[in-house]
Amino acid sequence: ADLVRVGSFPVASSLPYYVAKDRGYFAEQGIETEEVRLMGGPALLSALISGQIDAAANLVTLEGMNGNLLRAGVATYIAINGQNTEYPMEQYVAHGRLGIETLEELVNVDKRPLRVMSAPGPANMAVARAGLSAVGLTEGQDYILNELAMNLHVEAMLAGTFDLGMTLEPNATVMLGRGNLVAIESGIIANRVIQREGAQAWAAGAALNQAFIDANPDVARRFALAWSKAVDDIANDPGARESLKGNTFTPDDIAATVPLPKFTMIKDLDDQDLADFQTFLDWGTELGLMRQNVAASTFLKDLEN
Amino acid sequence: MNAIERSIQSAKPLWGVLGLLAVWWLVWKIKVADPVLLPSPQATMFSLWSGMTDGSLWHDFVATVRLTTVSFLLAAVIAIPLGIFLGSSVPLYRSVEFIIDFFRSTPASALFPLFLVLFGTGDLSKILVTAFGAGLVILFNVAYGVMNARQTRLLAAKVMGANKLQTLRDVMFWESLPQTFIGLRNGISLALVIVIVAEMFIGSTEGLGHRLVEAQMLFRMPEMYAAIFAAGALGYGLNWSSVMIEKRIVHWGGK
Amino acid sequence: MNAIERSIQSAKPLWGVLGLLAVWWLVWKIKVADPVLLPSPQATMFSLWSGMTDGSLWHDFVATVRLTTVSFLLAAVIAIPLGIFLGSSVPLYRSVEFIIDFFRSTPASALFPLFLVLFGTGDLSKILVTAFGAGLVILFNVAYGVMNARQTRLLAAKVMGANKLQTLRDVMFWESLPQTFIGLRNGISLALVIVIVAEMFIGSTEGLGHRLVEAQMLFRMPEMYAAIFAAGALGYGLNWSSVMIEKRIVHWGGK
Amino acid sequence: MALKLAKPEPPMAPPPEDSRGRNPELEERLRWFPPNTHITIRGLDKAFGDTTIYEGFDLNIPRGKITSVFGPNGCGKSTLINMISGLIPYDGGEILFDGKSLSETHISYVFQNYREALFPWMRAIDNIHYPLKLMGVPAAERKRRVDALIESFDVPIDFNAYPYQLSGGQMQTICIMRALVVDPEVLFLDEPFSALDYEMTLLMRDRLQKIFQERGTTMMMVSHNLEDAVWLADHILLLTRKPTRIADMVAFEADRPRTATTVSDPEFVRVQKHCLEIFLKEASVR
Amino acid sequence: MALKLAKPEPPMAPPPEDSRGRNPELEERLRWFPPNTHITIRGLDKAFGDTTIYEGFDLNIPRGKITSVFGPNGCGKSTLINMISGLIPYDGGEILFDGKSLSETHISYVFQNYREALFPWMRAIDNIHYPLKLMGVPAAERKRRVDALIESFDVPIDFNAYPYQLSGGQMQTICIMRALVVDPEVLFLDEPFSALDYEMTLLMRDRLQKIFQERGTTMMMVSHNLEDAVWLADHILLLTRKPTRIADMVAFEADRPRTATTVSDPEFVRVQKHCLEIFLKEASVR
Ligand SMILES: Nc1ncnc2c1ncn2[C@@H]1O[C@H](COP(=O)(O)OP(=O)(O)OP(=O)(O)O)[C@@H](O)[C@H]1O
Ligand SMILES: Nc1ncnc2c1ncn2[C@@H]1O[C@H](COP(=O)(O)OP(=O)(O)OP(=O)(O)O)[C@@H](O)[C@H]1O
Ligand SMILES: [Mg+2]
Ligand SMILES: [Mg+2]
Repeated sequence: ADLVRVGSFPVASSLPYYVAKDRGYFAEQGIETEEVRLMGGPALLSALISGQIDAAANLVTLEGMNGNLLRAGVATYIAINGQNTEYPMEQYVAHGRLGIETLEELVNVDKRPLRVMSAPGPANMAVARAGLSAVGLTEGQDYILNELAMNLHVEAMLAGTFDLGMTLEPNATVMLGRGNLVAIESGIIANRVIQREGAQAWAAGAALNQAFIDANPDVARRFALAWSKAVDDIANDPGARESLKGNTFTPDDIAATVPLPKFTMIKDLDDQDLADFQTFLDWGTELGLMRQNVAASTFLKDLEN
Repeated sequence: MNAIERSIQSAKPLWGVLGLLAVWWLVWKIKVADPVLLPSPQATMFSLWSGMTDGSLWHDFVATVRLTTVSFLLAAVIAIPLGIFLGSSVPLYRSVEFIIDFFRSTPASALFPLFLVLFGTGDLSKILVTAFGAGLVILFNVAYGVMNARQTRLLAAKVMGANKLQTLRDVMFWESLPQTFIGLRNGISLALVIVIVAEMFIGSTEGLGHRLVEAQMLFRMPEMYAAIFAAGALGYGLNWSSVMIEKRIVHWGGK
Repeated sequence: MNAIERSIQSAKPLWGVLGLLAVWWLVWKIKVADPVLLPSPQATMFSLWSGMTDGSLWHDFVATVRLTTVSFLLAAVIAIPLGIFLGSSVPLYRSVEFIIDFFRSTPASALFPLFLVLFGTGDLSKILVTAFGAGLVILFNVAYGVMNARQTRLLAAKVMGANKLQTLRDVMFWESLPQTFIGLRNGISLALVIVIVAEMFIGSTEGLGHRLVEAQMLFRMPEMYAAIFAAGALGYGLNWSSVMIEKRIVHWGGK
Repeated sequence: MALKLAKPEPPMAPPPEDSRGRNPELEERLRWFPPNTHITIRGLDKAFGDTTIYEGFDLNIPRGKITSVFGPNGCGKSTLINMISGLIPYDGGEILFDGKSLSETHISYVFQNYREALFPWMRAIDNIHYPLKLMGVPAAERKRRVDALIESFDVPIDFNAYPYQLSGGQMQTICIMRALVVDPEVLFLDEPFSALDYEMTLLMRDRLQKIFQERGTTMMMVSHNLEDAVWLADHILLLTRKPTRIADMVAFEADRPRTATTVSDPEFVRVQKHCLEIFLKEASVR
Repeated sequence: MALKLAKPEPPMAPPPEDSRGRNPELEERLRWFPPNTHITIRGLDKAFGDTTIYEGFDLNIPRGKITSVFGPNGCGKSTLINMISGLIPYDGGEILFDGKSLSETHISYVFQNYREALFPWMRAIDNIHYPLKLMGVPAAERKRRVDALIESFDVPIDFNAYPYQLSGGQMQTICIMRALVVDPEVLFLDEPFSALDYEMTLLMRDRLQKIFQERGTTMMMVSHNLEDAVWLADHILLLTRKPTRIADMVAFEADRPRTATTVSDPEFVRVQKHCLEIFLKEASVR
C-alpha cells in the first residue's frame, strides 16, 4: 500500500480522517496512513514545510494560506470546513450572572470593563473582537480581552473568572452542560465578519502538500476519494460520529450531539462559497493575520477526478 | 535507635504525602474552589487507583518513566564530564556561560518548534529536547561544584603530579559530587517536567502529559488530578532513588 | 593584568554570543532545516533590532522583566529563610521532601488550571505560579546547602552559645550562601521560563511569551526567534546580575 | 542523646540536717562532686562503630584549676572534650557540671581544627566580636573589650583580614582570642599552640596564665608539648591508648605567676620527666 | 603567572670551551647554581594586595640536604614553599631547578593544612596509594611499597578508615606517609609534626632521617619546634618578619644518624641557642 503521513490534531474537525481510517476507506484505495499527532497549526505547518508529513487532517485556512505565501502549495486544500450558526464552531458563551441572551444585550450590562476570554491566537482574538465591536463595544474601555489556551477554557468559564468567552467546540458543549453559562451566539465569523445571511466561514480544512501531489498524483487522488467518502458518511450517517470517541478530545457522552462543521470537498464548493472564502481571507490580510493577499481558489484542489 | 524508631524515621516521607492530602482535602472541604473544578482527594485517589489497575494510567505512567529515564541518563552522561571540564577553568566557563544561561532561561516549549524541525516528530525529538534542558541544569550545577571546590585538595593533587585529566577525574569530580547530586536532582525533576510538557504540546499518543491534556480537554477532573498526582509522585520517586544513591556514595558531606 | 587583558577578560561573554550566532549561521547556511522554518541569524537580529526600536518587542520585554522580577523576589524572600529552617534538621526536611519534590516535578503548565481557579487569570496568578515554581527550586538548593554545611562551623557556633535562630542566621545562612546563589540562579531562570510559559498559555496581552506564541501562530519565524533570543538574553542578563552580586558577597568560596 | 543537666542542685541555703545530724543531700552532693570539683564524669562510654574509645570512664575536673591532657594520638582527647562540651553525643554514663548545667555554663572552646572553626565570611576582628554579640553585649562595650584584648596581646596581625588571608598561626591566634574575649567559666583548648611560633607560644601561655590568675577560669587543655602542658597546669591528666584509661593524674604545684625560668625549676623538671616516663610506658605500642 | 622552567640546561656533554680556554656556559651555570645547589631563587617578589611579603628575595637551597625553615608566624614560610613548588604564582623574580624543570622533578609536599589535603572520599590507605597510582606504578608493586611503608612506620592507625574518622595526629601521619611513599626528589614539609604526639614526633623525625640517608632527598621543612628543626637539619634558614629577609643560614653538621642523645650534644645546644637568639632578635616586634 502507498504510505501517506497524516498530521492530525485530535479535534472533531479532523473527523473525516478518523472515519476514513476506521471504516477502511484508505485501505480500499490502497493507502496506508501513518498518523503523526501534532498539537495545532504551527506544528502542522512546520511539519508540512519540512516534509515530515504529507497531509494535515485539519489545518486552519489562515495558517495554511500563510504557509502558502512562504512556500507555495505546502497547504493545498482538498476539503474545507464551513462553520456558521447552523454548523457551530466558534461561539460566545456568557456567564449567567450577566443575564443576557444575545450579544447585542451586552450594551445594557452595567459591568465595565467586561472580562472576556478568547480562544488563543491572533485569528481567534480578531474574531472575538469583531463580534464585540459589531455590537459597539470598545476594547480596553468596555472589555478586556484575554486569550487562553483551549485546555483551560472550561475551568476558567466554570470558575466564573470571565464574564464572556469566545470558545470553540467541543468546549462550548462541555461547559454549557455543567454550569451557570448561557450560549449567546455561534457562527461569529459568518455573522460578524462575512455578514451574509447563510454564509459559511471556511476556517479550516484538510490539506496535502503540493510537492506530494506532484510526486504521487495518483496516491493523492485516491486519498481524496477516501476522504470524500468519509465526508459523505459524516453528512448522512450519524454512526460516523463513533469515530470521535477515543480519537479526538470529545467526551464520549456528547459525541452523538456535539456540533460538527460542514465538511465539504472542493468539488462541492459553489461560487458563492468561494466568494465568502475570499472575504474571510481578505479580512485576515487586512488584520495582518496573513502577510499579503491570496486568491482563494489558488490553493484549493479538487483531486477526485 | 530501635526498630520502632527506625521505622518511624523511614516513614518520614509519608508525613509529606499525608500533609499534602490533608491540605487538599481541607481546600476542597471549605470549597475554596468549585468542587467540579477541584475534585476531592478521595475521588482523585480513586481515579488514580482505577487508572492504575485497569492499566490505562499505568501504561501512560510507564511511557513517561521510559522517556524521562532515557533523557535523563543521556543528559547526565554528557553533562557531568562536560561540567567538570568547563568548571575546571573559570575563564573557560565564563566564555560559554552565555550559551548555558541562555538556554537554561528559554522555555522548552519555545524550543519545541526547533527540535521538531531538526529531529522530526517522534520520541527522538522529545528525548533530545529533554536531555538538552536537563543537561544544561546538570552542567551548570556540576561546573559550579567544581568552581567552588576546596583549593587545598586541588593543590594537593597538582603537587603530586596529577595532570589535568587526572585532576578532573580524581579530585574535581569527587569534590563536586555533593553539588553534582543536587544538579542531578534538579535535572531529574526538570526532565520529568519537560517530558510531560512535550507529551502535552508535541502530539503524543501516550504518556502522562498526553493523559493530562486529554483529561483536561474532556473535562475529567479527577482523572486530570490523578495524572498530576502520578507525575508528582513519580518525581518524588526519582528524586528518592537519587538520594539513596547519593547516600551510598557521598559519605563525607560536611566533613 | 593590564587594561587590554582586562577588557579581553571581561569580553568573555561575547564569545558565547558569537559562538551561538556562528553555530546558528552554520546550521542555517548548510540548510540543516528549511530556511523558512529556521531563519538566518541576520534576519532574526534584524527583527530583534526593529522590534526593540519600534517599541513593540521592548514593551513585551519590559512586561516580562517586571513579572519575572516580582515573582523571583517573592520566591527568594520566602524560600531562603524557609530553606535554611528546613535544612537545619534533616528529619524535618525528609518529612516535607515529598511535597517539595512532588511540586518540583510537576510542570507549571499542569498547575495553571489550579492557580487559575484559585486566583483568576490576571498577573496575580502568573506571579504566584511562578513564585511557587521558582521558590521550590530555591528552597531545595538552600536546604541542601545547609545540610552540607561544614560541621565544625556549626559546632563552633553552638559552643559559643548561639541559639537555634542565631545559628540559622549567622552560620547556616552564610555556610549555604554559595549553594543559595546556585539556587537563586536556578530559580531566576526557572522564573523566567514559567513567566514566559504562563504568558503563552494563560491569557495575556503582552510579554515575551505572548509575543512568541503570536509570532508562532502567524508563522513569523524571524519574529519568533527574536522573541526567543530576547528571552534567552534576558535570562543571561538576570543570571549575570546574580553572579555580580555573588562575587561581592561570597568572597571565601573554596577557601 | 542530649547532655544531662546538673543533677544535684547547688546548696543555696544551708542544707537541712536530719535527726541524726547527718545531711543526706550534702552527702549525695559530695559523692558526685568531691570538694572543688567542677565537672564530674562517671561511667562514660563512647565507641565509633566497633572501636571502643571510652568504657566506664570516670574523671573529676577540678574547679578553678588548669588541667592539661596529655596522651597519644588518637587516644580520644578531642573526643573527650567534645563530649564534655556537648558537641558530640556519648553512648552511656554521665557528665555533670556542679553548680550550673552545661547550658547555663559559659564555656569557650579552641578547636584543634582552627581553620574551619573560624567564619570565613567575617573579618578576623568580627570573628572575635561574634561571641560577645551572641551574649548580647552592646556594641560600645564590645568594642572596648575587643580592643583591650587586642592591645594586651599586641600581635602583628591584620585584624581586618579575612581568615583565609591569614597564616596558620595567625588563624590559631584569632581562635584563641575569640575564646578568651568572652571571659568564660570553663575554657577548653585542643592543642591551641600547635601552629604558633616559639615566641607566640610563650606569649599565649603567659596570657592564659594571667587570665587564669585574674579570673580563676577552669581550663582543660590538650597539648602534645609536655613543656607547655606542665608549665601551665595544676594537674596533668595522662591518658593511655584506647580503650582509654587514666594512666596518671600528676599535680604540679609551682607558684604562679610562672615565668621563663620555671622550666629550669627542679620540680618542673621532675614532673616533666615523670610524665614522660608514664607516657612512654603507657602510650607506646612497641 | 606560570612557573619558569629551569633556565640553563644541565650540561649533558662536556661543555665547549671558547678560544681563550674559558667556558661561558659553565660560568653562566655556576652563576645560577653554585655547586650543590638544587633550587635557586633570585629576586623573588610576592605581595598580597598591599602587603609585601617578599621583595628581591634570593635563596639557594642545597641539593641532598635538609633545610629547616624557622621564622615567626605569618612571615611567609608557607607562601615560600608554595611558590617553590608551583602552587601559587609569584609577582617577579625567578625560581630555578638545577638539572630538571619543576615539572620534571618529582616533588612531595606535606601541607600545613593536613585536614583538607587528604581526600575524604578515599580511605586512608587509598590516600597513600594515590600518588603511586598517578605515577603509573602497577597495582602489585604499589601494594608492596605501601605495605612496606606501613610496616616500617608501625603506627596504630586504622588504614581502612576515612580521613574524617581519624584524629588530627592520625591525619597528619597519613599526610606524611603519602608524601614519602613516592620516593620524591624534593620533599617539602610545612609543620609536619604540629599535631603529632611526643613519641610519634620522634618516630617521624627518625623516619625522615632514615629516608634522607638512604636516598639523599632534598628536603625543606618548616617547623616551629626548634629542637625538631635543628635535629633534622643540615642548614637552618632563619627568616625575619615581613617584608621577609634571611636573618641567617646556620649550618648544623653533626654526624648522622642522629639519635635521641644528639639533643644533648654541645654543638646541638650551641646551634639551637644561636638560632633562638637570632629568632628572638629578628622576629620580635616588641
Ligand atoms: N567520626 C569518627 N568515626 C570513627 N572514628 C572516629 C571518629 N572520630 C574519631 N574517631 C576515632 O576515635 C579516636 C579518637 O579520636 P580523637 O580525635 O579524640 O583523638 P585525639 O586524642 O584527639 O588525637 P590527636 O592527638 O591526634 O588529635 C581515633 O582513633 C579516631 O580514629
Ligand atoms: N590569600 C591571602 N591574601 C592575603 N594575604 C595573605 C594570603 N595568604 C597569606 N597572606 C599573608 O601572607 C603572610 C604570610 O603567610 P604564610 O601563610 O606564608 O605565613 P607562614 O610563615 O606560613 O605563617 P605560619 O607559621 O603561621 O604558618 C601572612 O601575613 C598572611 O596574612
Ligand atoms: Mg585531637
Ligand atoms: Mg604556614
